[in-house]
Amino acid sequence: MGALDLAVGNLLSPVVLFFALGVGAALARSDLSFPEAVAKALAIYLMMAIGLKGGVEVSRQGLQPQLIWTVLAGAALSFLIPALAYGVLRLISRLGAVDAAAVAAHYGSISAVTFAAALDALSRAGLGSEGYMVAVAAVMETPAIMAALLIARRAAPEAATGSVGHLLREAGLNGSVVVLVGSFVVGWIAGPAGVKPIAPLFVDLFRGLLCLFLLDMGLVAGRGLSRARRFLTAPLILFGIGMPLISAAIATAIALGLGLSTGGAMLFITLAASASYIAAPAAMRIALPQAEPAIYLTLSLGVTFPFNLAIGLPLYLLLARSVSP
Amino acid sequence: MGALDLAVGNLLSPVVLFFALGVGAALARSDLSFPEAVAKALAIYLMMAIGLKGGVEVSRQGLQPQLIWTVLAGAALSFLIPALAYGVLRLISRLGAVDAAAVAAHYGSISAVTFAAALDALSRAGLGSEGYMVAVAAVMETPAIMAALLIARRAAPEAATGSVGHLLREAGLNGSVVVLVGSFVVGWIAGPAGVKPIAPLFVDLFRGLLCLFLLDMGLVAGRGLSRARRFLTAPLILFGIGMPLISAAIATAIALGLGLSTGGAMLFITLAASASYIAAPAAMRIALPQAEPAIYLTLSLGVTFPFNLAIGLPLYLLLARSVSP
Amino acid sequence: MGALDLAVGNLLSPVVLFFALGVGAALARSDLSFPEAVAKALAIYLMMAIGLKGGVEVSRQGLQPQLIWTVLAGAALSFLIPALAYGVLRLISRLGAVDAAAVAAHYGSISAVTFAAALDALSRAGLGSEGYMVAVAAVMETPAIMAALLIARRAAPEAATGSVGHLLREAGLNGSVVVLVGSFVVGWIAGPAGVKPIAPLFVDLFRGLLCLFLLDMGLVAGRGLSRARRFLTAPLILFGIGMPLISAAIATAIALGLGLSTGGAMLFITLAASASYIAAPAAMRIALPQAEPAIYLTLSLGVTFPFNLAIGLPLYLLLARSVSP
Amino acid sequence: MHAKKKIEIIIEAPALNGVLAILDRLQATGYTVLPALAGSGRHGPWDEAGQVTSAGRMVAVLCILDATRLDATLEAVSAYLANRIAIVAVSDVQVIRGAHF
Amino acid sequence: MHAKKKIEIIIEAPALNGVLAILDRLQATGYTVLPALAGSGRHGPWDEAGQVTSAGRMVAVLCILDATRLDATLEAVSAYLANRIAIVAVSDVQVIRGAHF
Amino acid sequence: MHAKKKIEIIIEAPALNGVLAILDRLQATGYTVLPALAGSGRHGPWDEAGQVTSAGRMVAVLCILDATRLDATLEAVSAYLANRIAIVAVSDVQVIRGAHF
Ligand SMILES: Nc1ncnc2c1ncn2[C@@H]1O[C@H](COP(=O)(O)O)[C@@H](O)[C@H]1O
Ligand SMILES: Nc1ncnc2c1ncn2[C@@H]1O[C@H](COP(=O)(O)O)[C@@H](O)[C@H]1O
Ligand SMILES: Nc1ncnc2c1ncn2[C@@H]1O[C@H](COP(=O)(O)O)[C@@H](O)[C@H]1O
Ligand code: NA
Ligand code: NA
Ligand code: NA
Repeated sequence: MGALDLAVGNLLSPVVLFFALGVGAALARSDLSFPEAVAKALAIYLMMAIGLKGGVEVSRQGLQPQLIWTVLAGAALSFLIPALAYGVLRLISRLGAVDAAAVAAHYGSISAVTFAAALDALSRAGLGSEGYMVAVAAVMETPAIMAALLIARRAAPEAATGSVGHLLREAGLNGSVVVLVGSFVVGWIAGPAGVKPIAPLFVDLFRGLLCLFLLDMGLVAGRGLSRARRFLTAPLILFGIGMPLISAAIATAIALGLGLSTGGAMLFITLAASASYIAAPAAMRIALPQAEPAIYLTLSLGVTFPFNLAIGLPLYLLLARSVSP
Repeated sequence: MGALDLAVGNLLSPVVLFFALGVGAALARSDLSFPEAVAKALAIYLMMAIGLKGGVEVSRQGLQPQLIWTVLAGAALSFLIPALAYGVLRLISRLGAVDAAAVAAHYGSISAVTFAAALDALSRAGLGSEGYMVAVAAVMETPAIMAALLIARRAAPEAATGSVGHLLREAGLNGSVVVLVGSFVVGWIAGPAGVKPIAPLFVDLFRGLLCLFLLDMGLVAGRGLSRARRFLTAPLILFGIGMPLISAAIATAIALGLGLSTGGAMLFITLAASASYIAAPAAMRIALPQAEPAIYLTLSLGVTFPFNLAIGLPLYLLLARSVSP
Repeated sequence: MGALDLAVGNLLSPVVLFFALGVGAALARSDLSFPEAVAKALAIYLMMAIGLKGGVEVSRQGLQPQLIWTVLAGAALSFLIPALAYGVLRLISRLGAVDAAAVAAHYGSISAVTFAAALDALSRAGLGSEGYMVAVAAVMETPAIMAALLIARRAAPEAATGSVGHLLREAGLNGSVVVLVGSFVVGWIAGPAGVKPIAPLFVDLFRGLLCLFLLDMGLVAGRGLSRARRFLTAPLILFGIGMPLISAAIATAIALGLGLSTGGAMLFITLAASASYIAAPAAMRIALPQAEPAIYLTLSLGVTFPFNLAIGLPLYLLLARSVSP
Repeated sequence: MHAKKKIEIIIEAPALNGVLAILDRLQATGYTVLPALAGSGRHGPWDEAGQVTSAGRMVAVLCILDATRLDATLEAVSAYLANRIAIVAVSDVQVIRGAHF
Repeated sequence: MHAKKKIEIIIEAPALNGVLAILDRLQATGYTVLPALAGSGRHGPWDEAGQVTSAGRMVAVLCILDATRLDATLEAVSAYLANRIAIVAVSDVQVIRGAHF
Repeated sequence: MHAKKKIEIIIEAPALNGVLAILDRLQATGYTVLPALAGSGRHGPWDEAGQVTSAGRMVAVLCILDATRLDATLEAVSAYLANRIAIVAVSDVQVIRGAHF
């Protein structure tokens, strides 16, 4: 498939269309809303499905030597991207140190739903991937949060509350990390045969339930956008689109070094390029309460997530193709 | 299949049986209850599934010339039925003008779950239908609400609050309309191939999840019945059963004129005969706050909905057969 | 399969692994939590699936003469186990009469999720079972509650509030009993052909959704354990593991007398050995408010449920094999 | 505006129906039940996420009534709550549309 | 601490947006909406489980404001609530960080 | 009946555990947490439907305690809330079964 086919195919996939429907409904001020309890359960389901899939792959493929290097590279990337993001933000926008550090945390950390959408895109392209990328995703959630806290400590010592240790513990035991890693282990132990009886739920329904979840994400993103428009200055929007591209470029180089498959490289790039909107916001409210939440939520969910979903994913697949064997 | 087979087959279908279970449990005062959040999510799911199905059909069949006429006929029917219903109510019952207008709105508008049950009945009968009937359903939700408001304005000017324009906007952007139309468009754009990966959720599970939803509807209808029994005078019960039959008769004639297929005619008749229990009640609380909600909710959900589900659907299928080519 | 294979196969099944994940997450104080509304809906779903399955079996097998004896034996067992449990508790623990009676009620009554896990274990072993075991399960929910109330009345007359008749009515119309029995009847009436269109939901997804539910049960059990540790004295833990074994032994003898199939016997033993954690706690809060809820909830959910799930089920299957034709 | 009394009862869910039955019997003009998410007290902490059943959760009942009915209501409620997990608080409120209460 | 007034409005869900629009228009410094599970009043009992739509349920609006704004707010709210299903109660509270209100 | 104080704290969900930890540390005899659906304040409006995470939502903490403990509690809570999104209101209540508080 050429670049254009990929891009168009992605834009016309139900996943993207339902997200667009949600954004549209919210911007048109429809009263459509998805019950929070069900959205939360769907998020848990998606983590379980992703984790199981990865675990089953690993039980099939065995432990590959790249695993350890990819995990380490992911952790390092998550820890270093915030510094870069902070620098860029301070350079191009007027955000204060605390707000900039809080935003930076989000871009180092990852978005599991973007990861899920990337898996869907790989399915559409008929590509597999290394099962352990799930572990990489889990590992990349937290370092960025630590990094941002350290940055804020230096730049505005009075603003950072809570100890790093405490925060590390909280973020490491974060529900989505636990479900992701736990389901990965369950899939690994149970293996293809053990997971088969539950495949109708965790495999067959994955793409449909992802659509349902993205409809909700669209509603939330659209509502956030219409409420927090005033925070979205031109430099910030630029950052919300440019930063994922910078991270993707770096990740592409690393993926080349790691020798990942096309699918694995695409997932790695997507992780780097994606911005957290669950773990990071909660951690920032605790660690950096002075940072304005509307800024980082709107940037991550209202700008970067749609960008990645609609345009980023096919682009990252092209990047991955260019560097994979 | 003969009329009796149809009727019995319908009564013994899981969809009807689970509804009966819900009604029975509520009347026996069981503490069984379905979480509201999940019921709301199921309602959204049903709209998505119906919309997608219609959209995929249209992408398969292409745009048919009847579409525009059927949509216009549906809108006209939705707008005119309330006047008829209002007249009948004032004639046979003791309802005041405001209450009668509020009830009338419900019978002009439509019930999406009755539509879903009709699709289930068509599946059982092995019949297809015009995909654009989904668009007709969406279009028929709102005109009845406007009509009822205009009636109330004339009959009891002091009772009607809120502007028609405001209400029109609210009703048009009503969550269920947005999801129905949005999913229709998604299905149309994505087409059969695009929708296939999400078919396990939106096609295979449709009838099972409809059962779950109908169990809840039964509980709600049963609870409403036992609480609002005192509002259900004999003339009102008569209206709740007779009005769908009147609407069905009119719709049958129109379906003949439109040249719809058996399935399409059955859906069109069902739409006309069904009474709203989501969009209309909310709109009436805003536009006609003086109308007693127990009356219209109990009539629509406690009398007309069960009647349509248990007896109406096979009848409407017979009517449709009699007028289709 | 030998005993060891069975035990290991059970421990490595996704159902048990996800339960363990939940317990582990809760004990590690992860913030992972499953929305209550969805858990409640899942519980209703599981009852529906179990009921339908049983009903379809009965419509296939016809009414067997053992049915009536098995139902009577189940009811008697449910009524008598509490007296035994009460005696054991008073003998080995320091619980007062009221607390002991309340705990006893739980062990006479049954756990529908343990029943569901037993069905999953039977599937894995490739075994079927008598469809009417669902009716037996429904019948066994309530007698134990009556028995415990009678015991408490004798031992501590001032502590028992509420009339037996009132309680009987409440427990008999308990939501889970109604759904179980209702779905059983629906399955029976609709038969294999009628249930087929809803099988993708109620059959194919059963084991996957059971995993989801058990993840939640694990979280709840783990949280209960870490909060109520101080109530768990050694004698009580002994009781929580020993009592199911005693009940299982009695039920094995009865199953032999009834001439049940291996699958049926295994389900019957599991019912006897399982402890209620939904119907009984609610009834005890109403009938014996002085009893400390943390004791019976922690024992039933934190000790007996995990024991049955991880070790009991394969054991009960071995017992069932030893007595079935 | 009219001076009335507001009773707030925080009570374990299984006993809710009992309390509401009392209010109905005393012909309280109305009441509203609010959900709770979590809490702590002498029986230790609880939260919604730690529940597989509603037996352990609390709900709050809000009842605004005339001062003349307060004593009879509190008496009946207290008697019912004797052994149950519950707290009861009363405060002063002013209402508009006093005829409703 | 600073003396303020607390308005509690229990209102049918479809009219919530109307009430909030009034509070926004009067530039109330803030408000919070709480869900309700069940209730009873002159229109009979309702509960969450008996709803297939939110049209029949109640929500509670909590608004803490300065006494100087109380009358104007109550007046506007009362006018809107005229024919609607709602009750309104006012009480005294003390707040910390009074500048917020 | 016994005169007590009621503290109501409306606070962003991520800071809830912090507040509860303070109440636990001060050995408050009990508290109850209620969910909120929507609200508005200086940080603009929010509602449950606009959340993909609970980071942006509010919850209400209700704590009834003896007047003698009020000041210490408010002080500790205020310090913690310094930079956080929260409001705190105190009012008078009468409780039955005063020994519980
Ligand atoms: N002082 C209090 N203020 C607010 N809520 C309380 C208080 N004491 C108890 N509660 C609530 O009532 C429940 C039962 O209290 P207890 O019987 O003391 O365990 C607790 O879990 C709280 O939800
Ligand atoms: N006295 C009251 N105290 C608390 N809530 C009330 C009271 N009266 C009415 N309500 C609430 O307001 C709703 C509507 O009241 P009504 O218009 O009297 O039916 C009821 O269903 C209750 O939820
Ligand atoms: N005056 C008020 N009355 C009731 N709730 C308020 C008030 N002010 C703020 N709140 C609640 O506290 C949240 C945060 O307030 P703020 O920090 O002013 O944005 C709001 O979204 C409301 O839920
Ligand atoms: Na990232
Ligand atoms: Na109609
Ligand atoms: Na048992």
